[in-house]
Amino acid sequence: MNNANNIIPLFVIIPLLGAFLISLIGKFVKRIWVDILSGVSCFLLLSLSIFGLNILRNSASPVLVYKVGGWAVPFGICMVLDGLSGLMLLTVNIVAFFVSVYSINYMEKYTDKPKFYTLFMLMLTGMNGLVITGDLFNLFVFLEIASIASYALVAFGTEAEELEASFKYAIMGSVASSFIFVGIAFLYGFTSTLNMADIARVLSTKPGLWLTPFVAVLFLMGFGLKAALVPFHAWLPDAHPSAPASISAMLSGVLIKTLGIYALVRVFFNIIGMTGAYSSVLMFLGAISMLVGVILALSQWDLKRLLAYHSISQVGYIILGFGLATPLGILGGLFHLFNHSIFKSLLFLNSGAIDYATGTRNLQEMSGLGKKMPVTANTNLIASMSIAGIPPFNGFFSKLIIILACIEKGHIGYALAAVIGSILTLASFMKVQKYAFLGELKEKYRNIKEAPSMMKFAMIVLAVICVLGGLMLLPGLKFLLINAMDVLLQGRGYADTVLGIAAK
Amino acid sequence: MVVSNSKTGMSLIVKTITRLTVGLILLFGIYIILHGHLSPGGGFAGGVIIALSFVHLMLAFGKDVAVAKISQNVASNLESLGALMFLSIALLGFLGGSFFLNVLNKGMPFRLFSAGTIPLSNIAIGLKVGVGLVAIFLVLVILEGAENKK
Amino acid sequence: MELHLLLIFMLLAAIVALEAKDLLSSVIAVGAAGFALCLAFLILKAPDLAITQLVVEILCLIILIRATIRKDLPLAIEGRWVFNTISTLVFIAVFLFFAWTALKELPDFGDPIMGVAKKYLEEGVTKTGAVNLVTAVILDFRAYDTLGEATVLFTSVIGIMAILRRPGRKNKGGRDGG
Amino acid sequence: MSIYLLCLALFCVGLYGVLRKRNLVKIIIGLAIIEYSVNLFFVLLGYRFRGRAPIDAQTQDILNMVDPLPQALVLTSIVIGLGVTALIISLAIRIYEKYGTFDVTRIKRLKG
Repeated sequence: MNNANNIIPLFVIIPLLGAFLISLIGKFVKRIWVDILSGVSCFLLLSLSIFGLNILRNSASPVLVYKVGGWAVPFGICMVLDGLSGLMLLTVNIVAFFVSVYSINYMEKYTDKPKFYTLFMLMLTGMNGLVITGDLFNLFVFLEIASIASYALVAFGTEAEELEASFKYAIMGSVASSFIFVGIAFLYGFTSTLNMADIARVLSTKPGLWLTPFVAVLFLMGFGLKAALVPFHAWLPDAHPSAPASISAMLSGVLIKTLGIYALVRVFFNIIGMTGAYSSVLMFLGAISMLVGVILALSQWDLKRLLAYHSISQVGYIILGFGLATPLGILGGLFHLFNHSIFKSLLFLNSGAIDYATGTRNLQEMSGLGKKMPVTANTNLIASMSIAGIPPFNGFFSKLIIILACIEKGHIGYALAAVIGSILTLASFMKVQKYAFLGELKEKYRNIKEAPSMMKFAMIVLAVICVLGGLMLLPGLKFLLINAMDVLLQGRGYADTVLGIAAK
Repeated sequence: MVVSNSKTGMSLIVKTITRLTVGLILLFGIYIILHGHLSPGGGFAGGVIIALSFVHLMLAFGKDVAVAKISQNVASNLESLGALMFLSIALLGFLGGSFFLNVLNKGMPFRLFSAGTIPLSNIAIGLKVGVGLVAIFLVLVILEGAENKK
Repeated sequence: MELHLLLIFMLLAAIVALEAKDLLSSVIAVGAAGFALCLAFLILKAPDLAITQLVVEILCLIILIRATIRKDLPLAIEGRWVFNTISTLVFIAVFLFFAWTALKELPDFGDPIMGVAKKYLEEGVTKTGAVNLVTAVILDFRAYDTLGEATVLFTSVIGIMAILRRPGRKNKGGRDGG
Repeated sequence: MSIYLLCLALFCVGLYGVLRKRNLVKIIIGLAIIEYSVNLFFVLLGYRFRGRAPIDAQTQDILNMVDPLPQALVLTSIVIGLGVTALIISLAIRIYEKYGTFDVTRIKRLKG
């Protein structure tokens, strides 16, 4: 087993070790050590994901397969690191590192910080494990780890509203997991193997006439609920606002992407194989999510609920991009996925900074905070510009690619819907900017001060990534997106590459 | 055993029976864990049985006995220790080449010390599951106590 | 044949559990369904699962009763949500119909295609040394699953401790002061 | 085939319970029923007629054993079900403490 492959399991071992150590030493040691341990392990993960991408770039084969326990592929569990999972790992670990740095200060308002960091590391374990696994049941187990950690984190503040939101989220999440589990059971009954590549190989030899569409619908319902697509989005507007700000940044930023969109895309493109029917269903759901999310967001006065509704509409953009199943559409979807997790987590971190300073989330109560909180105001401005799709920022480019892909494929209606959605997003974020930061300062917020240093650091760096991401200036981002796009375009060819490399 | 004042816990009959059966349940749980690779059951089932023996004790003798037996953070520390033990068994596999490799020799089947790292993993999981579920129950009991005071 | 009986019994127990007016009786009915499931595992030649299901079932019941009995619970009043009922029933009918069509393509009950499992059966004892093949699969062939599994339980224990801790926030946030 | 349909019917009863009921504890019970039916469905897929429990004994031969893989997965799924159900019950206890009722309609402080 050459050593280049050995880094793949580290993506799960490091956060797991971090979680167990934090929960072990949490009570005996001073608070600062817990922050250091969590920050170091997140930084290690970030550098590991960048290092992993370099290995992927200059490695001979496009896919790295790691056989856990030394067993041959269909018998044991294998971990697969290819373009798509590389991109997802990079996104998850960037956002996780800055959120972990941010919550060093933000979590002072909550009791029992070691438990928060343990659950945070466990959620990170679940997401990293889900992205790199090559086994369908393993994907379900890590999905459960990330979901249970997020149920507990949403209810971390133990206020009445948060408990109810977390209960609703937990119930809908468990129903979605049981749909996914029934789907896995059907696939196992039909193909009698659990390895994703092996299932794709068997499905291509004997396609189930009625079984494959049924399993596709089950997975669409299960993963669609985790990704908050429109018919299943009811939990998101309650769960995200009531979670602590750093957790709602993680939830909106990466959790609905890895648990929902990544799993949906991996199953539909690489295992079941994308056909015309599935792509039109996905495009339709994406378009509806886009419009419903942004229309509902217009009438919101609670800042975090407004951001949560925008998450639904931006997820709609990404699903629309993937639903097109054309090279340009997939590229747009992937790029928007990366951009959205950056600027949406930045927006939630800003709302957390406002909540930290003023204690309120209601737009009507705030005004003129820009004078007292310049850093938060500017980063919020950058993030609002990029989510609304203003040219120099990254949101514009990814939305442009999706709209061009819609036109290229001849779906003018969807392209129009994307443009309207973008305009409405701009309108509602202008409202946020005006009410929160412009205007004169209210009396009771006379003496509020800027967010503490760690929070400012996280927000500034994320804003810089927003700007750099726009012109694809980030080194290697272009290569990464093209590589991830090829993984999806080869569809069920994924099975031959993985099985080929695993056989060596 | 803490002398059983009649106020807390259930009636005397239940207490005397509990005194007899708790040891047996605990022993049965340990047997299930140790023989995980030979007979049905294993780390999970054995761990839950051990947790049930403590729950049995707690129900019969009231919650002050239980809190005296294991305090909450001792339970959660033991649990993270069990989890670390299982993870270190997994990392042991790195010596032999890959993550979860069963490095120890396999020995003769049908013998107690036979299946390499499997009995060790069973013990680690049994400890973790058992103590974790006892911690859950302690938290539920303590919460209820606080609720009555309110 | 006896599987059909057990399943019908579980269906009845489930319906009683949902429709019973008093919460405690519905908890007991769901317990009965769980024990019937444990019997079904025995019939399906899965002793490992029977033990685990029995023991987990007992623990779940104790926690559920802990949640329901200590409270002076009014009878569960039933509201009429007509639209909700109709949409749920329509969804269930559609789900069952498509499940029936998909089930026709699965190998029929009793002779599964033993693709990967054939190797586990033949080489399980020699390769892993464990006589109980289910434990061999859990702790050696697919040990990574069990690591995830132990983490799931660890997460839920830490999560429950985080939820049930007394003071949620240090200073009561000005928001809703709840 | 009919055994599978009965199992999925149990799944639908649980689903009906979760979507339709208004009492928190009834929703949790519906969830438990869904867990039972899903686990049973997976084990049913692995059953062989005249099969034997997958525990090797010196005497019997290996060939007609039941499929051990679904049993390993369902063991994991049962413990996941325990973890999720315990978490949701502790949420319900805390909600009862704050709201004083288990009824969903009276807990509606959120505009969901």
